[in-house]
Order: sequence, then structure tokens, then C-alpha cells
Amino acid sequence: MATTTLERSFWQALPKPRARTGFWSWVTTVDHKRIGILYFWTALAFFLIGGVEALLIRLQLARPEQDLVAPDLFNQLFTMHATTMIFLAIMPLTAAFFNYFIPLLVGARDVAFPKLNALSYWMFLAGGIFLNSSWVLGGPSDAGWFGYPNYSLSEFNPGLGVDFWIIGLLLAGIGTLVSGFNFIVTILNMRAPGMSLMRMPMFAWATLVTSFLIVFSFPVITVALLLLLFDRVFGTVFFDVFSGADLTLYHHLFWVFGHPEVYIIVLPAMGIVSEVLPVFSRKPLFGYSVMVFSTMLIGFVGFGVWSHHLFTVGMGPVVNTIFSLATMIIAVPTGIKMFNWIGTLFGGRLRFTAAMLYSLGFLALFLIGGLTGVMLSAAPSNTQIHHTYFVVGHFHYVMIGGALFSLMSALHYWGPKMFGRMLDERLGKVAFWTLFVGFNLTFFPMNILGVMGMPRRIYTYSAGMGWDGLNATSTLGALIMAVSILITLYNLVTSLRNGERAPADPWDGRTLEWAIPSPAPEYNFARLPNVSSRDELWVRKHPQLAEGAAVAASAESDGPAEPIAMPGGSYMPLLVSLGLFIAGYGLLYSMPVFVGGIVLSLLGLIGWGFEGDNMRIIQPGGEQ
Amino acid sequence: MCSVKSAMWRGLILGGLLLAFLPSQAAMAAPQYWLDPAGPVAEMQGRLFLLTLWIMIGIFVTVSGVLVYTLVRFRAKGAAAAGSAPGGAAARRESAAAGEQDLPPQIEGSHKLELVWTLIPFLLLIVIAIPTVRYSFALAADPEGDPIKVRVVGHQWWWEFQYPELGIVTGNEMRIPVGRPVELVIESDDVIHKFWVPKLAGKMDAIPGRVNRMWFQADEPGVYYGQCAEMCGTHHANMRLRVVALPPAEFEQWADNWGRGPVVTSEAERQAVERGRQVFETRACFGCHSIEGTAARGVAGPNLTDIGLRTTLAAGILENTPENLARWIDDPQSVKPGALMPRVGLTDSELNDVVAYLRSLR
Amino acid sequence: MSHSSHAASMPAGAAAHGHEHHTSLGIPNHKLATWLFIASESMFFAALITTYMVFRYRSVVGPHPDEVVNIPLTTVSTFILLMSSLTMALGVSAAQRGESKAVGRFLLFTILGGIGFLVIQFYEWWHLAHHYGLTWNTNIFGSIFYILTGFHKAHVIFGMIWLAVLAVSAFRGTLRREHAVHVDVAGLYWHFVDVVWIVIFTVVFLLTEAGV
Amino acid sequence: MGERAMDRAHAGHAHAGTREYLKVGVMLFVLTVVEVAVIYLEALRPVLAPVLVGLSAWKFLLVASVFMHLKYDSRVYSGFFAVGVVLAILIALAVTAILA
Ligand code: HEA
Ligand code: HEA
Ligand code: HEC
Ligand code: CUA
Ligand SMILES: [Cu+2]
Repeated sequence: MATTTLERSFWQALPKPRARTGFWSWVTTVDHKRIGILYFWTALAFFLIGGVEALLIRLQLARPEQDLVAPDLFNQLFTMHATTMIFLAIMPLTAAFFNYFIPLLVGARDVAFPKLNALSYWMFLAGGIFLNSSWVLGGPSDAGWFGYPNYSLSEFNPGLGVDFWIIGLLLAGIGTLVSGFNFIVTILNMRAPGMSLMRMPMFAWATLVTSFLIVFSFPVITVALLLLLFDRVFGTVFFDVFSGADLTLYHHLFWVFGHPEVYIIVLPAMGIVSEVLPVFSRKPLFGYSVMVFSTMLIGFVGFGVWSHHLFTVGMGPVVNTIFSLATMIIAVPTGIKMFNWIGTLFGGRLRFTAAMLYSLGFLALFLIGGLTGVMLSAAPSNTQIHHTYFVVGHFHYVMIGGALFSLMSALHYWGPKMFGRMLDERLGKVAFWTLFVGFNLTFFPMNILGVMGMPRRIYTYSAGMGWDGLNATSTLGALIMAVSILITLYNLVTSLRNGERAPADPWDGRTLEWAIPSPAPEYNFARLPNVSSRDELWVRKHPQLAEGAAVAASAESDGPAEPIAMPGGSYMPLLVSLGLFIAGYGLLYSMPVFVGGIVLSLLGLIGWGFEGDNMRIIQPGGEQ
Repeated sequence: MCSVKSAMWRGLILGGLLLAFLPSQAAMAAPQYWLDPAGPVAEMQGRLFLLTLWIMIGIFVTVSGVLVYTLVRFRAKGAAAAGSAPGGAAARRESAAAGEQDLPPQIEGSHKLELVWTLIPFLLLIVIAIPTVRYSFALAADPEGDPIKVRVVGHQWWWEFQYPELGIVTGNEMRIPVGRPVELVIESDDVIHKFWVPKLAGKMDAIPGRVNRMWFQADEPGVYYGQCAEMCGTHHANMRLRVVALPPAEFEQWADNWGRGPVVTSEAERQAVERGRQVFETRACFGCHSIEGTAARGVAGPNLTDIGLRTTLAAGILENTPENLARWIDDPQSVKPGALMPRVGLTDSELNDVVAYLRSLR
Repeated sequence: MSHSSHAASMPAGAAAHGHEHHTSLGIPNHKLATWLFIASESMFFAALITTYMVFRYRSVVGPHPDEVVNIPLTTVSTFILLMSSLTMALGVSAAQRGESKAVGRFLLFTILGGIGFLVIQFYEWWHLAHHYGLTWNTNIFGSIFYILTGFHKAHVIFGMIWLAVLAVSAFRGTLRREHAVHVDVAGLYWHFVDVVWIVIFTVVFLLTEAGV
Repeated sequence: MGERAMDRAHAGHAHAGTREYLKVGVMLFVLTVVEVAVIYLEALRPVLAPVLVGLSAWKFLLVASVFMHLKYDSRVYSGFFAVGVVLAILIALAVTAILA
């Protein structure tokens, strides 16, 4: 646009990605749907890695005094298990669905900043590879997923493991932050005509609030990690006790991030459930506006409760009770959501598809996880259950029973739209029941183990503590979960090959993504929809439901069918993250490499600025 | 959808069984089962836990009951249900068509209901909040009576207990009088640890550079298990401790006898002990360990003045038998790889003498 | 980072119409994103400033903050930075009137202000290191002082590069009125860096000198 | 929020003139001088902290509202900025208070 001819001649001489199919088309893509699919498969791979780590943990703990896994390796396993699951599996899986579906749900052609979106993905991949490469470069961190100093300082943790962990998280964190900005702008500013905020699907609301949590909480962990990194690499003394440091500062910084983080994980899950339940109940979401409000309230209050992870650091009774009470308050908006979901089901025509089963599983399991959370929030009794398997039970109930179950639901519900093939329903249901049973066998005993006094993060325990049977049960459960995951993988792979082709609207859906073919065409909507109500598609299918003066929604009022300009691919996002990825290794091994990496990514940025947008004009194929 | 219903019931029954497990015999026998408390602090914490537990069970049963009822009562029947069958596109289309006549009332919400389910949880939370606040302050207050002071210092990976008023220092096994509150000052020498004796009280962090306080009291004589609850490195799992609660008289006796030197029953033993003492004071041992009344003044390892009395070795992972003691001293790294005590390399006879010496310190 | 990055990442839907007028809130995506970025950066600096407030007098060995702050010098650099914000604002205003050359001039002044600020600041660093022996390894105060002011400086430098790219376009006369939003956005960033300094100046320097 | 913001954005294309910018520049200068002056006033000792915080908040607001045109622009921007700044201040104060 504003580039001079001189600039243009130079930058335009650079090769532009031309491929529309094949490897390079994926590497250079800026299409939100393709990026979503990249997120999906990458996150799935990391989920399997994190799952194998979990299985090793479980096998080691199956019986007392086993020596399958050495103590240091065990500590690395749970550190990497948690880091992988949270940052490289669950969050990116939600990002996969944000990416594919947010533009479809709000009626946009793409996200607000398609190239930044590609950058987010590549930063996530760079961070994930960087973190996991520590397995072969001297071993990963063993300091737990919150990496408290001073244990995580060089003095007690020599080697590069913690550095890999810090830099890996910083790299992935850049991607997360960038996608936070991107989705807020997309949702606020890219909505189709008529799609007012209060007509948006709940999933869009959940994504919006989640993105705000990201934008406000990730800078804080960035600071915490940077302080740690400077101590380790440059010899600053932030966490040097002999210089007078207060180690709990890191605790606070970490959990100011850490608690919003758990809602970053669960709010999208709640959004998914809020989409699935109405469809398979053939009823609108019960209490939509209250649901919106409670989502915001959860996000907001979530910033004021972080110290409930710190009841035993000696903050004193005043601070402890303040945070106890603040934490308990969160049960109210969450309860409202739970009851509204049941209200949605009540009086409906319930169809128990695999997607529906997983969402119902979410309701049952998240309920247990949430209730154990409230039990944890009472400071005096927290000091007993704190850092025991009761906590491990609690957070797996909310993160697997909650987040993972709803992501499974999303896979079965939205998978046909993403991949153009139906998943096998029978296999889906079998996998659900296996997962449901395996999950409860794995994690319910943990709640009891905590009450029996079993601390977390121990690689071994003696016989005679009364923990044997429950641990064995838990390990058995984990194996059953593994079977279920394998069934789902089999289902996914075979269905994508030979499954029935997905129609546009296989579930009798309610929202805009079902108005277009499966998989969605590159430009999403041949004619941008003109939205006149919540559940737009549902109302279009059942015009008699349009109430009062509201004009019945119809395709007539949609935007014109005209040629559509879509941005072409770009190498630059990849280049920028590659540069930072290399710089990460440089920081640990060699300064020249560090500088080289930074220069590479700066070049990428400049090229990004000048290369132009490589627009292509597409004539919609008249599918609609 | 019968399977949903039965599975829900199965889930409930399973959960019920597991909950019924809590007060069972097996649980009571578990040494760190804190719902069977041995003192007022753990008792109070357990009571609050049980209060929250019953409220949560109540909520769970109610909510899941309504959920199960809803699932059974409102499952789609006939053609509409076909949508969930793996019957392919045709069946789905049919179900969608059937749905047109079978559209349930499209209820959008109800403010009255929403108010109800905002208020009820709120009230329940108040029921939990009140004792939470009360107990928090009660437990933070100084104990009544005549407390005995103990300074707890966490080390990788063992515990040090100092009795400033009595001039006693010991490791991994804290002796306390029954019925008297114990005021604990908790610190750390290296990384963060977490002090926890479940049957006596909840946890408190041992953070380098900070001083934390708590108290507990044992109402019955007995041996109470505890262990470190904060990830502190390789042997975090093997950083255990015992609290031995003694009747006051016995406690006095122990305190008086502490540091009185070896107890021997025969001349042969006396000689072995004497040789062992020399080994201890000439080989590396004395550099890291202290034994009251001797030249051994090291502080890197546990004070061994009453090692003969202890029930366990190496922070609660070995029973204190002569064989285990010999095994530990001979090669600590094979017992606790990475532990901060090196293999000193004693000859067999030196080893036997040292063991005899340490056994005599009771 | 140049103005044309805007075009590059323009939303596909809007691109069809050639302009960003059709956003749902009626405000440009770029500006919205910049404000979100600024809000996010507030948390970043808040975490650093919190670290400063918690750690400032915890050092076991000196020098302590009250021994080293140099109010006159810092006041001058603060003043220079504030004035660079003024020229920045005038630059944005010129951009909105489409006066390309004036934009270039104001941007140049702004960059010069940034340079002036940095020169004084780096001199102060040098002074602290050489006269008080304060480095980031000396004590906790040194660590947080250099990290906090260092991250701020890094922001200033980044802003100067950004402004420089814009200034080049402006002097070439290619920064026309319809591109005012690019100057606007860079200006927001610059003012934010200034605002952060206002806080740092008060917390790290004035309050310390005042003995609070 | 959406509709309202749109109105303002369309109506509010007016922006500050050079004169207002200069006025703010002068104000910033004066406030900085006052800030430095008050630290040396013995009489103000007891209330110095609030006075200094107040003065810098004033400067902060001047830059944000005029230079960053929050006064004239869509309220959406002010909203986001305010949320960020308020959250940042609250958390900073809370953590400082807990660790003091
Ligand atoms: C998805 C993630 C997620 C979610 C959603 C939650 C939700 C909650 N969490 Fe959890 N939590 C974690 C992930 C999560 N948590 C993790 C990972 C840790 C451990 C970190 C670590 O140490 O490694 C943790 C740890 C943790 C602790 C610290 C434990 C310790 O170390 O001592 C506490 C303490 O208060 C807590 C509380 C809560 C509460 C009150 C909720 C609430 O939001 C739950 C609200 C929901 C309900 C209550 C159910 C529905 C409500 C009703 C049906 C209404 C009626 C109910 C009542 C009146 C009670 N959590
Ligand atoms: C969202 C996050 C998430 C998820 C999904 C999981 C999933 C699981 N977790 Fe994890 N966990 C955490 C987050 C998560 N966890 C966190 C935050 C911690 C705290 C860590 C810390 O203390 O720092 C933790 C800690 C933790 C512990 C405690 C460790 C300790 O304190 O010592 C245990 C113990 O059993 C455990 C078990 C499991 C199990 C059995 C699963 C299972 O659900 C996993 C199911 C998956 C599978 C079974 C994989 C299937 C794979 C295959 C079948 C192989 C196929 C292979 C190929 C195709 C190549 N987890
Ligand atoms: C470098 C220091 C060092 C030296 C030398 C050393 N120890 Fe130790 N010792 C330790 C440490 C540290 C522990 C605690 C280990 C643990 O439990 O992790 C320990 C534990 C012990 C214990 C168990 C104490 C308990 O409370 O359970 C005994 C007994 C013991 N040492 C005896 C000896 C003897 C005998 C020697 C000499 C032959 C010796 N130590 C030499 C450091 C040392
Ligand atoms: Cu000490 Cu764990
Ligand atoms: Cu939390």
C-alpha cells in the first residue's frame, strides 16, 4: 500500500508461496481453518507424549517400592507431563477449535490478523519442540510445573533442564499471547452484520473471555520466568536467599498467572458444552445472558484468588481467609452454569450421540472436580489436603473430566465440519464409556489417597501406608484410559479415510458453521450472513420460531455473492519463529547463534512488513 | 438410553463404596490417615474437612440426581432418536424431519429459577465460610498451656529438630510429651520443604530465608508418621519423619539422658564402642555429624546423639536395626542414591565398631 | 513493523472492500490490537514494579536505593522523554492532516528525544556501576533496578526503530493521510512507554528520595 | 457496548489541536518540577507519598487522555486500558501488601 517502488521492487522479488496443496501450502498457510487443523494434529501428538509420561508415572506408582523409574527421572516425568499436557496439549487443542470455528461462528472470512495467527502456531510448535528436545540434550527440568526457586536455581538444579523449560514456555507463550490479541479483535470486530455481542454463540463468548485472561495473565508468568532465567544465566540474585530474597515472590507471580490459567483451560470447555447440549436437546441454551455474565464473572474473580495455592507458605490468618472466601465465591457463577446446562437438557429431546455423551460426561465429572475444589478452598483443612493426591484428583477431574471430555465432545461434534467425514458413532460411544470408567478408576481413588496422607510428587512409598490397593486401581484405570484413547485414534484415522462424507448439517445444528459445506471452503461464506437472531441457522430452519417484530432470518438478506479476496500464504511467520527458536538454543549454547537467530527473526519481521498481502481473488463455487 | 442411567447409578454406587471406605478399618490402620486425628489441631482441621465433604456429597447427590432424572425422562423417542444411531445420513435426515413435529418447547430461561440457584449455593458457602474463618484464626493463635518449643529445620533430605530450651538437637525423629502443645518454628537450610505430620496437624512450609510458625499437640502416646510435602529434589519421597509422643515422665527421662554418652551392658561391648567412637572421631563422620559430649561437631548431617533410640534411619526409610545401620554406613548411596552422605569406605571391623558405638547411643 | 504490515494482515473480509471501515465496532483492528497490547504490557510492567517494591530494601549488602538515586539527572531525562511524547502527539496530528514532511520532522524530534533519554539513562547506569559498584549481580536492588529500567529501555529502543521506519516513509512523502493510523498506533506505543516511565520515575526515584 | 462505541467512534472524529498538545506539554513540565520540588519540602513529609502518587497519576492521565486521545476516541480503548491498569495496580498492591 504505502510501500515505495524501491521497497516494493526489492521485497517483491522475494519468492512468494504459490503452492495451494501439499507440504508448502501447509507451511505457509494463513488460513484459519488450516491453522486450526495444524494445531489439532500437533496438540494431539503432544497429548500422546504427555500421556505416555503419565503412564510411566502410574506404572512406577502401581506398587510400593518399585524401581521401574529412577527418582530423578520420575521428577522429570511429572514436570514434563504437566507442562506438556497444559501448554502443549489442552491449550492448543482448544486453540485448534478457536481457530477453525470462531470465524465461522461469528460469520467472518478469517481471523483479524491471519499472518499473526500463523505466527501463533509456529511459536507454539517451536516452544513444544524446544521443551521436548531437552529429553535428548541433557534431560528436562525436574522442578515441577511451577518450577519454584530456589530449587530451580542453578545451585540446586545444575544442567540446562530448567533453562529449556523456561525458554520453551517463553516461546510458546509468545504464540499464546499473540493469539489472545487476535481472537479478541476477531470476535469484537469481525462479526457478520447483525451478529451483536448478545447474539454470539457461547463458544465465542468463552473464547473472548479466555483471550482476555491470556492477555492479562501471560505477561506475569513471563516476568516470573525471566527473573528465574536471569538468575540462572546471568547471575542476578532475585531468588538468592543470602542476598535477602523472598522466595514467595515467585510463588505469587506464578499463581497470579497460574490460577487464571486453569480457567483458560476450562472456559473454552464450558463453551463447547454450551454449544453441544442445545443441539442434542433441540432446545436453546437455558439462560443465555446469565451464562454470558457468569463467564465474565468467573474470568474476573479468577484474578483475585491466586493465593489459595499458598495457604501453607505462612501468609497469616487474615490473608488466608480473604483468599479462602474469594475462592469460594467462584462456586456461585460456576454453579449457575451447571444448573443452566441441566435446564437446557430439561424438557428437551435428548439424542445420545458420542458428542453428547462426552458433554454429559463433562457435567458429571466437572461437578466432582469443582466440588473438591471448594473443599480445597477452606484454608484450615486445606493444609491437610494441600499437595496430596487429593489435589491431584481435584485437578484431573476438572482438567480431564472437564477440559479433555469437552474437547472429545468437540472432536465428535465439529470433527465432521473440520475433516469432511463423519466419525464412527459406535466406536465413539465405546471409547466414551471406556474413558469414563477408566477415568473414574484412575482419579477417584486419588481423592481418597490424599485423605490417607499420600503426598504428591513422590516416586515411591512404603508398603503399610495403606496406599497399595488404591494406587494399583489407579494404574489399572490409567491403562483403561489408554485403551480408550487408542480406540479414538483408530476411529479418527479410519473415519478420515473411509468414513461417510459429512453433509453440511449432520446434527441439525443451530449455528452458522452448519450453514456451509463440510469441510468449510477457504472463504467460509460465499455470501456473508446477515444475522437476525441467536441460533441463526436454527431460526432459519424453523421460521415459525422467530418472534414478534423480529424479521424472520433468511438467506435473502445475506450479503451479495461476489468475488472474494483472500490473503495468500507467507513464509514470514515461519521465519520469525524459526529465528526465535534458534535464538533459544543460542542463549544456552553460543551467543553468536543467539544473535543470528534474533537477526533472522528481525529479517522475517521486516519482510513481513513489506512483502504485501499477496491477495488472491476467488470466485465462490456457488455451493450455497 | 438405559446405559446412561445404569452407568450413572454405577458411578454413584462406586463413589458411595469408596466414600464408605473412609472410616473403615483399612483406613484407620494407615499411618498418615488424618481423619483419625491424634491431637486438637488435626481434629479441628478434620472436622472442617468433613463438614465440607458432607455438603459436597449433598450437592453431588442432588445435582447428579436431577441430571440423571433429566437424562432418563427426556431422552428422544422414536424417529428423533435415530439421529444418534449410526444409521448414516438417511436416518439423520429422517430424524431431522421427524423433529419438526416433535420440537420441544423452546424455553430460553427463567429468572426465578436462576435466582434460586444463585442463592442456595451462596447460603451453603456461608455455612462453610464461617468455620473457615473461625478455625483459621483459632489455629493461628498461640496455644494455651505450657508449650514446648521446637525448631524444625529442613535439609535435603532429612529433618533437624532443635529444642532451644532443653539444649537438645536430634534428627528425623521428634520426641514430644503427650498433652503439651508443641510450638514449632519452621525453617530451611537449603531448598523449600514442607513439614507435615498428618495425624497431628496440616502442613507448613520450610522456606529458606523465612521463619514460619505453627503448633500441634498429641493427646495419646504413639508414633506419628510424617513426610516432606514439597518437591525438594531427588529424595523428596524419602524425606520422612516420625513424631514420638511420650508420657511426660518418659519425655523428661529422655531429655535428661540425652547426651549422657553410650549405654553398654558388657565389657566386650564397651571396648567395641570405644573403638567405634575413635573411628567416628577420626574418619570423615565427625565432620558432618555431631554427637554430644564428643569431638564430633559437624552440622551437614543429622545429630546422632540419640541415634540408638530412633526407630528409623536415613529419614524414615529404613528400620533402625544393626544390619540396616551397617548397610547405610557402608554404602549410603546404594540405599538412597544421591543422598548427601558419601561412602566413607570403612573396613568391616571399623564398620562393626561404629555400628556398635552408634547403637549404644540411647 | 512498517506501515504496510497493516495491509499484509488486513482481514480478508475487509480486504475485499479495500478498507477497514466495516469492522463491527467501527474502529480499526490495528488500533484495537494495539490497545490490547498496551493493556497486556501494563501487567508486564506491573509485575516488574511489584518485584521492585517487594525487594527494594531487602538487600543484605548495599548500595541501597536511597544511597544512589540521582534526582536531578533523572528529572532531566524524564523531561526529555515527556517532550518526545509531545512531539509524537504533534506528529500524529500532522499525519491526520496528511502533512507528510511535518510528520517526518516530528518523528525525528521524537527519536532524538528517545536518544537523549537513553544517553542520560545509560550514563546513569555507567555511573552506578563505576561509582557505587552497583551491578545486577551486586544485590537484589541492583538486579531489579537494572532489569526494570533495562526492559523499559528495550521498549524505548524498539519504539525508536519503529518510528525510524515510519520517518523514512514520511520523508519520502509516501505516508499519506489515509495511513495516519499507522503513525497513530506507533504513537500509542510511544506514549505508553512514556507513561510507564512516569510511574517508574515516581516509584523508583521520587518515592525513594522522599524516604517513603 | 458495541453500538454505543460505534456511535462515539463515528461522532468523535474530532481530535485535539496543536494548542491542547502544547498545553499538556507545559503541564507535564510543570508537574515534573512540582514533583521534584515537593520532595524537598519538610512540611509535606507526612503526606508526601500520596502527593507524589497523585501528581504522577495526574501526569499519567494527561498523557493517556490527550496524547493517546482516550478523551476523543472510542470508549472501547479506554475500557481495555482501564481494565489492564486497574488490574495491574490491584494485583501489585495486593502482592506488595502480602509480602511487606
Ligand atoms: C481446569 C482447571 C481447574 C478448574 C476449573 C479449577 C477449579 C477450582 N479450583 Fe482448582 N486447581 C487446578 C485446576 C483447576 N481448578 C489445578 C491444576 C490445581 C493444582 C495446581 C498444582 O498445584 O499443581 C488446582 C488447585 C486448587 C487449589 C489449591 C490446592 C492446593 O494445592 O492446596 C484450590 C484451593 O482452593 C483449588 C480450588 C478450586 C475451586 C474452588 C475451583 C472452582 O472454580 C470450582 C467451581 C465449581 C463447582 C463448585 C462445581 C459446580 C457448582 C455447583 C454445582 C454449585 C453448588 C456448589 C457449591 C455451593 C459448593 N484448586
Ligand atoms: C490437562 C492436563 C493433564 C492431563 C490431561 C493429565 C492426564 C493424566 N495425568 Fe496428570 N498431571 C497434570 C495435568 C494433566 N494430567 C498436572 C498439571 C500435574 C501436576 C504435575 C506436578 O506436580 O508438577 C499432573 C500430575 C499427575 C500425577 C501426579 C504425579 C505426582 O505428583 O507424582 C499423576 C499420577 O498418577 C498423573 C496421572 C495422569 C494420567 C494417568 C493421565 C491420563 O489421563 C493420561 C491419558 C492419556 C494416555 C493414557 C495416553 C494414551 C497414549 C497411548 C495409548 C500411547 C499411544 C502412543 C503412540 C500412538 C505413539 N498426573
Ligand atoms: C559429607 C557429610 C557426611 C559424612 C562424611 C558422613 N555423613 Fe552420615 N549423614 C550425612 C547426611 C547428609 C545424612 C542424612 C542423609 C539422608 O537421610 O538423606 C546422614 C545420615 C547418617 C545417618 C542416619 C541418621 C538418621 O537420623 O537417620 C547415620 C547413622 C550416619 N549418617 C552415620 C555416619 C557415619 C557413621 C559416618 C562416617 C563413617 C558418616 N555418617 C559420614 C552426612 C554425612
Ligand atoms: Cu523436602 Cu520434599
Ligand atoms: Cu487455583
